Amino acid sequence: QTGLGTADNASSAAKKSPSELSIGVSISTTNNPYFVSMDEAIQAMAKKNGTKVTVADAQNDASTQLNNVQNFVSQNVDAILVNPVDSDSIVPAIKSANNAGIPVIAMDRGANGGTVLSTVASDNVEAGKMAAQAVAKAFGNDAKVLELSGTPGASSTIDRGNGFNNEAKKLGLDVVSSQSANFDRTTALNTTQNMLQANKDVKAIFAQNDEMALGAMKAVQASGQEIGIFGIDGESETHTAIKNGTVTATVAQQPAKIGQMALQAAYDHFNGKKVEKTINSPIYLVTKDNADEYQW
Amino acid sequence: MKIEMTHIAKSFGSNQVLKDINLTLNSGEVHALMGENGAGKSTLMNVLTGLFPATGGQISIDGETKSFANPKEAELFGISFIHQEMNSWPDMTVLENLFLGREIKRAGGLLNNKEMKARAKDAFKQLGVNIPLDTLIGTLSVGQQQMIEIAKSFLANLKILIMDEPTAALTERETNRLFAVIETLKAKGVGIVYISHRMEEIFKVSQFVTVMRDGQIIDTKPTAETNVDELVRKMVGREITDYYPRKDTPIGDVIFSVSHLNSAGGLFEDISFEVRAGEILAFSGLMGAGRTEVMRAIFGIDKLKSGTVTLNGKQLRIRKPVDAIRHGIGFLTEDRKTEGLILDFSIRENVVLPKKDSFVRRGLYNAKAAAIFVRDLINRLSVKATSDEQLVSDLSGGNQQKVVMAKWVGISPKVLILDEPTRGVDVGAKREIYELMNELAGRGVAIVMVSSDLPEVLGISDRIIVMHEGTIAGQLPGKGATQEQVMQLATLGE
Amino acid sequence: MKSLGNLSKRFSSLTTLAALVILMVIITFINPNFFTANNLLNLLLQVTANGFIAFGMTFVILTGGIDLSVGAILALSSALAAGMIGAGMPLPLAVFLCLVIGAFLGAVNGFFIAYGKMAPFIVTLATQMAYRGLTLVFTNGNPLTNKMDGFFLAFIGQGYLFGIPFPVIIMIIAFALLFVLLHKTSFGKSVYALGGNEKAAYIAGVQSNRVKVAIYTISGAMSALSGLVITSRLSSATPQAGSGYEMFAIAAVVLGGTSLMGGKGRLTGTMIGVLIIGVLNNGLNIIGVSAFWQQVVEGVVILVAVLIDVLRNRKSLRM
Amino acid sequence: MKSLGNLSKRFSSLTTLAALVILMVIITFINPNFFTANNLLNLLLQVTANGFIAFGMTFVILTGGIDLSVGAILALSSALAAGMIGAGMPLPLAVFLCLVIGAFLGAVNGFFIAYGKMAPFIVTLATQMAYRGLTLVFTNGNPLTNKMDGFFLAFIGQGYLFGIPFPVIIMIIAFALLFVLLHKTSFGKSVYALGGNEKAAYIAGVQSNRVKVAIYTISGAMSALSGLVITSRLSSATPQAGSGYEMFAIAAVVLGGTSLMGGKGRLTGTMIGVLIIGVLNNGLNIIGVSAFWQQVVEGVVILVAVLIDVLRNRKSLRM
Ligand SMILES: Nc1ncnc2c1ncn2[C@@H]1O[C@H](COP(=O)(O)OP(=O)(O)OP(=O)(O)O)[C@@H](O)[C@H]1O
Ligand SMILES: Nc1ncnc2c1ncn2[C@@H]1O[C@H](COP(=O)(O)OP(=O)(O)OP(=O)(O)O)[C@@H](O)[C@H]1O
Ligand SMILES: O[C@@H]1[C@H](O)[C@H](O)CO[C@H]1O
Ligand SMILES: [Mg+2]
Ligand SMILES: [Mg+2]
Repeated sequence: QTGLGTADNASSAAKKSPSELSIGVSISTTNNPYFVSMDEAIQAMAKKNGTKVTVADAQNDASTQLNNVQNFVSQNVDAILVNPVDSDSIVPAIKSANNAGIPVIAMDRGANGGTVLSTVASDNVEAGKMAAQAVAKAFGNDAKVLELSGTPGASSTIDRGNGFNNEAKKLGLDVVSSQSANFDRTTALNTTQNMLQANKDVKAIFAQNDEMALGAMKAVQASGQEIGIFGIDGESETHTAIKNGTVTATVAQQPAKIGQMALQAAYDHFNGKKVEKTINSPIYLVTKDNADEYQW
Repeated sequence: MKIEMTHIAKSFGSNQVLKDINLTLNSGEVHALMGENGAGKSTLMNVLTGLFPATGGQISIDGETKSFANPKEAELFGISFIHQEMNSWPDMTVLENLFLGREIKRAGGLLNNKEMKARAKDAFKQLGVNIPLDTLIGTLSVGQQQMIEIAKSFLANLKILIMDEPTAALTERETNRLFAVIETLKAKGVGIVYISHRMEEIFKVSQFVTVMRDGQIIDTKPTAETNVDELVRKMVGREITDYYPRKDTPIGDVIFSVSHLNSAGGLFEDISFEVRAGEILAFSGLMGAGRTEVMRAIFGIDKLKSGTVTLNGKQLRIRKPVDAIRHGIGFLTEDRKTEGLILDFSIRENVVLPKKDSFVRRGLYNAKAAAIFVRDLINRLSVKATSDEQLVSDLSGGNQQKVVMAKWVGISPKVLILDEPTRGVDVGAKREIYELMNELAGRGVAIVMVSSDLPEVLGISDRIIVMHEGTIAGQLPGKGATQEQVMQLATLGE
Repeated sequence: MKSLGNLSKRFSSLTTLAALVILMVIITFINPNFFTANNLLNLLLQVTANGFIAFGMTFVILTGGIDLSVGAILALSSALAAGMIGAGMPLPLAVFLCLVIGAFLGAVNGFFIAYGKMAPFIVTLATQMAYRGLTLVFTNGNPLTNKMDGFFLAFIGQGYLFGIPFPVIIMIIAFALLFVLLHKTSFGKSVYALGGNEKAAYIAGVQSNRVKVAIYTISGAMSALSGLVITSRLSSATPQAGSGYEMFAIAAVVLGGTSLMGGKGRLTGTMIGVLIIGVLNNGLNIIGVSAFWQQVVEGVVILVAVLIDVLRNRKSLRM
Repeated sequence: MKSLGNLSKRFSSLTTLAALVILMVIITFINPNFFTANNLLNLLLQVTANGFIAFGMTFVILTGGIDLSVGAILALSSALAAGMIGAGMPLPLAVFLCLVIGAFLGAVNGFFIAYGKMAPFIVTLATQMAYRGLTLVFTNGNPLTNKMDGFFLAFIGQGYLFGIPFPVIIMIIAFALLFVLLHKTSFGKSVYALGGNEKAAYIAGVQSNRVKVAIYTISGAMSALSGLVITSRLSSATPQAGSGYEMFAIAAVVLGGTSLMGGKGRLTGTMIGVLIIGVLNNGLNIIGVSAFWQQVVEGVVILVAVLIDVLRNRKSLRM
């Protein structure tokens, strides 16, 4: 009967205290500090409250993620926190939890179907947009910019790319070249070097995540040029780099908080409280001025 | 050096291959080892040189008990073994092959190529070999490769030299040169173990002869005190009177002919010949005369530039082996290990291969029928094996040859091309193969046999074609031709 | 008397089977939730994706080849099918064309390998890149979800028949057909012979080029089938689908006792290998081994399973 | 008269060299920025990471083996070194230990392959997973950057000598040493012999097990060296470093004309193969080919380069 309950967020679930809960967590990939931070925050909070959590790593494969979620369903966990590999292909996984009446909470990325109790996310399109605005603000509306995109086909690549490029067009930024560096630092180092060979008078580089921003930073340092670097994520290393002036800014997300808020939502649900359909984890621009404020 | 093997035993699993062997070898003498295929000759020598551990008995050298952990140890001790199957690296040069595992180094560990070249040239000179040292082994003929194997042993510190069928791939000329070398070695005090199925060689080179049968030693005698008939009787356990069985089946019309064949690779030119039903046509010639190449091209393995192949009056278009097989042509290749057999497969799977499609009923392969077919065949050819599911790699060389033979006999060919069909085959088995050839001929099969064994060519063929450097040098009738006539054509009076 | 050859063949599957059973016992011991009908059905469903690919890969490896492009073929054929469905093509036709496309992409591999005489490793590595790239170009990097939930398509991956997930039933049928093809036809004999000794097989009348093209075609079609099931299960075709699947398929085949040198191995072994990998993935999830350690454990289990097999083989040689 | 064998060896490197030159000409034609001293130095610097690994891989492939664990060894040895540096170990010692660790991890592969008689593919696939997992466990999934910018370490990857990037100089030295080892010592001959005919090698007294352990050790050490350069260039060790590098290294070796069957090939060919892949990566960036098409182009170029080589070989066989 909980299945119906979750649909309209009514808190008709049998009441359970956090220490009675067993929760499955499906993470898109733990090969990335961002998600590691999310994972660790959930585990730490669960431990504190005596909640049993099982974490599964989908290794960025949508069908592995479906398998993981179905394993949780067959184990009859009380709730599933899922960080989708992909917002479209997560739908059947969510539906299969729905069928079993297990509430699902989406983290970091939304789901384009099925019924989730709540989505705790920061908006990737918005993040890209924010980065474009930061570039324009620092280097002017007609600055020449390079873009380092993430793994081709990944949803964060698509969303951040769209957010950034649409906004850049609007502002009049000149995105002279866009190449993929697979969200990878070493690749970004080489790719940036190559792009700098081909393009002169570049003012700024936008990297779709911080790992690539840190690789680009090394390439810029080696080239001896003065070029602004913008990332997304808010890794602690980027904070340091921003303080040192080697990276200009990053759009910080709060993976740990996303994880905690998602787990809290599960607690609330089983505590009879109403859970918001979407919980927004704010994103904000980290620059030299506020680099000390928040870290993952 | 004196080697004494006492009570040597060896088994592979439950298969006891050597039983209570006692054998003494001495420096300065040539000791021939004879026996049927699978008698255990190669195994005994492998036990001696440390490739296989013995399961019983002991070896003493100059009075001291000795057992080698591996062939290298034996070699360092002065015992070299020229194996029956070639141990070479086709993609490496002659020089690299000669010195593998015994490279000469300069101070500092780097290779001393100059010294190695000098020594190699020296060894080649003794053997009368003339092959550039940077040729890749894979581009050499089997015979040339065999000479390289022999040269290898010259580079080691040589006290005892074991030769396991060294002449199986050699023609008359190389064989004679090898015998000269054996004489020199003997004079230098080297002891030689000579394994061969060629009777006449045994009497030419050896002082002692030991006969093995079923893993046991039957007798050791001074060669001078025995004769062919006695040796054969001891080997096979019965009397064999005529080594080349009489063939008195009639010869029919021409069924197979080729005309004006030219090789795409320039290996032969303008080859024309015909074969009749029931005829055995032999191809003779020196090493590298192009006999094998002609046959390969006919069978569709190598490319022809021009020429026609006709069977029963119909011109054939053979682009690849399967076309030839479909027309009823079989081809037993010269190199059984790389081209004739799938060594890791069972006898059954090997034999059935060219005929497998004929066991298909309604799309499905009838394994039972295939098994019955294979068992019949290997019984007919008296292949010595535990069952038709034994792996071919575990068979003795001669029995492997019979398996290849079985495979081609199995397709019921109209034309059967045999390239060195008795290479490495014992006297008894040879006779069985000849009888089989006669029987096939009797059924109207046209047989083309390439052979480097002259007595065999003279003994069983109806007609002889002699090749010289890629062309046909002449023809001789099978009966009545002499070795001299054949050799004269083969060398064209060189 | 039964021959040694056959006995040893059976034993070979037996050790791997033993490894599978032991693994299942250990996992059940740690968490009994593993051994429930529900989870076991789940498990079977989950292994289908790798199963299809591994069956095809078995043919390829038996000839001494390798196919690194399976994951990319899976993605490209699924994406093209999804595109056709999105464009309004009837589902059954699109599903059929998906398999045809997979077979064709495999045949392209086979063509280069057979007629170009190129090493399978490098050909399929190159086509892996090319096919994956084409998938991205075609999808523009986006998952395709338009009109992907018609009943026919959904049933392929999500349906049940007599309580058994439909993909499992397809897998059983595919296994049976391929088993017959490999072990009961003349084509199967050619596959083994090619892997055993290509030259000897060729001279004995095996049409090596055609057989090669055929096996890579099978591998491609099986990859497409795997893609269909995944696409149906996910109701969407993602451009990254199947990345890295080649390694799991190869691991399953090798765990199943098939030699990478070709000529030796069985399809039943592959099925067991697929199950071992499936049990590992499913079981480690259920036990709740952390993601980092999971990779370590999987690596070690694969190593141990192969090692046991090698040791057993060596012992049997000594007998 | 020069022998055919030697001539053909030289030609083999020549066709690949031709492919490299043609590629460079085409790219320069499209964007002249490619052919500047600055970019060519860049290019050389960028190929070093793959270069080291591919040199080691050449030895492995020459014996008929394969090493899929190189990327994971790279990551694990770098991470452990970074950990030691973070814990205050003097840089030169940590750098040295990094190479020792890489060699050790490679030796573990070699041990299983030689003494366990296991297939290199499966052993190194399993250790790839295990080593990568251990890296993640050790780093907890985070890059290590603490105290990573000491001059000694920085110089390895970022330094210049006579205007040439220091990693390029290390690469040249490594190439020279390995070249001598492979072509001028009896160890090198053993490597070829093992790949060409293992049984014959045994009879000739080649200690195959030791040679195998040695070559995987070399491969491991070269991977660690590659890791050092990367770590130094980035001033940090990331747990994902080196993922997928095995495929680039293998592709370079095969492009360079070394046979995956073992026994045939040269280190100079590998260098050219490494350059081809480097030119592709660098050049396609500079031309500005989109990420999606880039993979397609790389796949096609690799295919064509190998095809040309095969065609040339076939012709030379017919001569
Ligand atoms: N590795 C092995 N495993 C099992 N059986 C073997 C093995 N090697 C040889 N045998 C068996 O040992 C017996 C003796 O073989 P061996 O090679 O010594 O014979 P041979 O006298 O040299 O014969 P041939 O004249 O044909 O060369 C044969 O029955 C053979 O099947
Ligand atoms: N092991 C081999 N040894 C020598 N040549 C071979 C070998 N394998 C294949 N070939 C070559 O490949 C071809 C045989 O391939 P296959 O029998 O499969 O068909 P095909 O003649 O190439 O073409 P089709 O598929 O139209 O029949 C021959 O041209 C032959 O030269
Ligand atoms: O948000 C995450 C991180 O930015 C990561 O770096 C790449 O994947 C994205 O989805
Ligand atoms: Mg013998
Ligand atoms: Mg010949």
